[in-house]
Amino acid sequence: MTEKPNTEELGLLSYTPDYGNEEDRLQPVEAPNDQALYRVVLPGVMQTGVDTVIAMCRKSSLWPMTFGLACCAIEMIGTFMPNHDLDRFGIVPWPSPRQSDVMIVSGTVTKKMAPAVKLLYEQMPNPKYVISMGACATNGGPYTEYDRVLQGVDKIIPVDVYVPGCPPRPESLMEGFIALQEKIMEEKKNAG
Amino acid sequence: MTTWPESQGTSTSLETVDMTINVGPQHPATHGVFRMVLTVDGELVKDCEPYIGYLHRGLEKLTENADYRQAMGWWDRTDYLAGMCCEGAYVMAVEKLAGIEVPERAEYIRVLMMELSRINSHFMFLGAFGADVGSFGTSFTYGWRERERIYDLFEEVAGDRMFPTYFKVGGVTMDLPENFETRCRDILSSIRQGLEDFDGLLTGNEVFVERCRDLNPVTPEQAIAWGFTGPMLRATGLGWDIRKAEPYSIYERLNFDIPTGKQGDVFDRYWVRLSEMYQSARIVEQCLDEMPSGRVLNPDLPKTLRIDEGELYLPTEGTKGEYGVYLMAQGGTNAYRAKLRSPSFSNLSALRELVVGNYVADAIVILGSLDIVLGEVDK
Amino acid sequence: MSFGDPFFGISWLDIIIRTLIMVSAMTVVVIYLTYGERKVVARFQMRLGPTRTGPVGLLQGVADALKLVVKEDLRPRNADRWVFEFAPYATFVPVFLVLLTLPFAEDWGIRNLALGMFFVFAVLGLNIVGVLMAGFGSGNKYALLGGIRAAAQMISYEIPLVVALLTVAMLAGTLDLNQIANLQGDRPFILVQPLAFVIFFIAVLSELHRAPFDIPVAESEIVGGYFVEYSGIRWSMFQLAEYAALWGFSIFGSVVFLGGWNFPFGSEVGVGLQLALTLIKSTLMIFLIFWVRATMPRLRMDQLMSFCWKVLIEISFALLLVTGFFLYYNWPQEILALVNWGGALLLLIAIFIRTRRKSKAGDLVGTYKNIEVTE
Amino acid sequence: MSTKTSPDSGNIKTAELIRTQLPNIPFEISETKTYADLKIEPENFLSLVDGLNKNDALSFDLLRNIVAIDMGEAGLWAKYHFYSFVHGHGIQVTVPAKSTDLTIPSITKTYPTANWHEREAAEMVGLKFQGHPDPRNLLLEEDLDIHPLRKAHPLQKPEILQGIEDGPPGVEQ
Repeated sequence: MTEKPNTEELGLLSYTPDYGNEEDRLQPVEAPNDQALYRVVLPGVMQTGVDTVIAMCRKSSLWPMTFGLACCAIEMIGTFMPNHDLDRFGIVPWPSPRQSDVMIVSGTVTKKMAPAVKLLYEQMPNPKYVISMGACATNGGPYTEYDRVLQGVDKIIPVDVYVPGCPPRPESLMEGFIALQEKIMEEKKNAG
Repeated sequence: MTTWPESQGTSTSLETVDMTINVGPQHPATHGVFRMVLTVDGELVKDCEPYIGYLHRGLEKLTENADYRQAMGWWDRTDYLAGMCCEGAYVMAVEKLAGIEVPERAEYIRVLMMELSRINSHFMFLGAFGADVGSFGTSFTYGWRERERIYDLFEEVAGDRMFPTYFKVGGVTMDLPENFETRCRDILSSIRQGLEDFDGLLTGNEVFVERCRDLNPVTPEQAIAWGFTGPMLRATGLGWDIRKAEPYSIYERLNFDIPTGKQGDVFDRYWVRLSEMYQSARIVEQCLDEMPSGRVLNPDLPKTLRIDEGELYLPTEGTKGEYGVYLMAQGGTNAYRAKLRSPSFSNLSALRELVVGNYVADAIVILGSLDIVLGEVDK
Repeated sequence: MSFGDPFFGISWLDIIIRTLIMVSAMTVVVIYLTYGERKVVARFQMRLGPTRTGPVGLLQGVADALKLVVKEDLRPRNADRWVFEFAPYATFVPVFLVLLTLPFAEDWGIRNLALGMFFVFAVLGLNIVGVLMAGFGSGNKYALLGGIRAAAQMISYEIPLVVALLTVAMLAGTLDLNQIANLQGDRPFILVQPLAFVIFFIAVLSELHRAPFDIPVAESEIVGGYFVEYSGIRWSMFQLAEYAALWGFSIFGSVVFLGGWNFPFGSEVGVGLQLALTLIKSTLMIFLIFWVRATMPRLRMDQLMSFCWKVLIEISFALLLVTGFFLYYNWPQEILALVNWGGALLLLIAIFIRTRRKSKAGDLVGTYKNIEVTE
Repeated sequence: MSTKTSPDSGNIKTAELIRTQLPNIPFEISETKTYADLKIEPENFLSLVDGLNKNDALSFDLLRNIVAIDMGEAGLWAKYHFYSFVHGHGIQVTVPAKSTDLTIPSITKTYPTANWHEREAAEMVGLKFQGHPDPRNLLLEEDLDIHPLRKAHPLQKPEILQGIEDGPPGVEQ
């Protein structure tokens, strides 16, 4: 077998995530707040009209990323299925973080998983929202006493909506989505 | 600009570089947080390095610092597709350790609930496996139609859908509702209807058979050496099931047979799980017919459960394989040491031997056919 | 007919107006195709599909499009800048050119070319360039794999597509799409050449990366394929190209095989009915594509290649040969139809038998110290 | 089918059968609630495992489970559970590691499934398995050197937020 050149120095082919040591793995990530292009270009008076239209479009086509961690992921999948169809709200799960707007953190975030969660949050394009589903994602839930578990995902990424329950029923996740839609409608100015 | 490796010297052979693909913790086909790094030459997988531990939530450490009965909340969240199977295993282990008797009716109710959650978990497998092979969610929705009905039944009986904590040390928390018998029978008929749909959708499908038949056959010797148990072992032709080999609870009185595959390839694993569901439905029917009346909870339960010296290892037949509970008591109300023998942990440990030499698309299908649950693998 | 008077030999106004009509028609159709697909696939999965945005969810496509337009536009660090940014337009332009030459009614196409079908073949090849640019440009290994898979698949499936359409062109005697539609007054070519239609349909499915052949876009294996790194408006350009190609191919298929606007009522009928006829037939074909997508799992890369090179190409060349014989000795076309129906049946039976064959791995039952553990 | 034992009946018979089959290996037999238990020193643990696996009358071919226990002052113990498909009987083997070097010989050669079990036992309790192919951490991060299942390892205090005046979550005061 020919001796393979080391794939490290080929930038394109090798990708080793530099997670760094313990402390900066768990550094929180701030929510970005740069402005959308239309808000910069359009004069002030027209912005409110365009804002409402854009906010209504964002509200009715929220694309979550299929990001299931633990038991809450099964209830999240259950919410997309026939009995409680989230597709009615225009919410269709999308595999890649690049094309999704909402990240549903459904399950226990352990300290080993924290850098991956942060990486995915940074990969999402800008107007992005986070739903922290279940007690584990909100404050560690039943596993909060074990020291390898992160006590809540809001320690590393900013969270918009907290859905209580362990696991929350599909109806309460839908209520979480409706609360997120109302939040989008309210703060349509700085949605960016 | 990215620099391509200029060819060294005059080697006429095409210089290829093995690419490492990181099938990362977040991937639609990894059923949760499991990461494997595939070293790929074109489409062929050269080497596979699985990484687990992204959902290590310290089940054993927490069980050591909580009362016997409190710890059940963590135990049924290990295999979160079949909550009642894990509850049953843990509760039976504690009762055998403490020497507590369980009334007849509670035994029948327990077996009935465990078999229903086995069907529930296998429906999730069929859904997820169909999506891995590529049928874009149609298999998911077919599987979920029955899952929701079984969840409604659990909710009616015990109040919660996934983790009802319906079992208790010494029996079952409350008796069945009156109309349970009729509702359970029509759910069984809808389950059988759902299984026919899956037979039509996947088993007869040309593309599905083309993708799964003859994909990494496993001999019984290999399976045993790698520690496979459950449907993975039965697919290789060795019909070993703990409900028959080391019967616990009332499984001796029930007659059901064990489906076994022929080659241990991915199609046999799928087929064994599909036909196991018919057997579980048969068991549920027998339990309904022979259900004795009487008390559901052992009357003289101690106020605080203290178990003096003793240890035990109780193997039970979980949905993915041998779900064993090891408990050691040194007096006091907390278990001194508790260990879960998780079937997905052992089935997953052989992933490198199963995957190397196949295509990338097949690596995902093989991982799907293992039917792993990360809550159980990482404990 | 043309809109403005020619100016320097080219009627600029005419060209601009025609392309504007086509662009607006295409965006409206693409938006309602995405909505239609979600509704149809949802009905197959016993779900409702979008119902909240607009009266029956009709504005769902509009909401998706507007949201994507305003999304932040990311470019990964180690992506190749220009290749990454021009890939979506490179995939969109060939598809738009195909749409320009399709006749919707009597001579109602945007520009009816004498060599209409030949132009479509030529333009199809460009599509691969855009896909490869996306795959290699975005510096992501999933996209790299997706790009390579897409290139191999599209190139190899173009051969049976072209040959199957050649047999129809031989029957019609011309390459002009309008003429082909005219000739199908009494019986559409699908009755004469069903095998060609089967090959055409399979090849179209793989040209569009849909259903059993959606390997470059396999979200369960390589997440998202070649457009995994795109977001916002660039990604919606890819979707626009994909659904426009879907619409274009279904109209092309209905014109060539199902008789387009001509079949049941001939060509004297008013333009409105002809237009409706073409659109109904193309929606039928689109529904078939959605149906196959909802039920069929995905083929593996080597199975896809072996199916094309070992099965489809042989059959299409045999069909070409047989049609040549029939036309040269001008034997009656009914026998040609019979031969075709026989060939199509044979193909389906062969696929059925393949799935029932005994597996090669042999039986391992009872080989473990020949014990049978369960009594 | 010779000694068909279900967990709660006749497990002592298996221990006597092993005693007769492997006379020259010193181990003490004791009883647990489900399986018989053989206590053996790490030195002759490998010979016992070979005996269990190769001997036809025993043929324990499935290694089910490895439990690592921090017994406080009695040091670190490892308990193995074996099962035989042919005869249908199971056994538990206890190996107390020496408190000096805390090592137990690794049995991944005869039982490949022991690879991950030993790695997990090693990182959880701090046992060292001699001759293990790649002794990295399995469930914890690679660079961590803590043993969570030691009795001394502390738990994490749950964070109680009384009310809004405590400020938004995640931001330490």
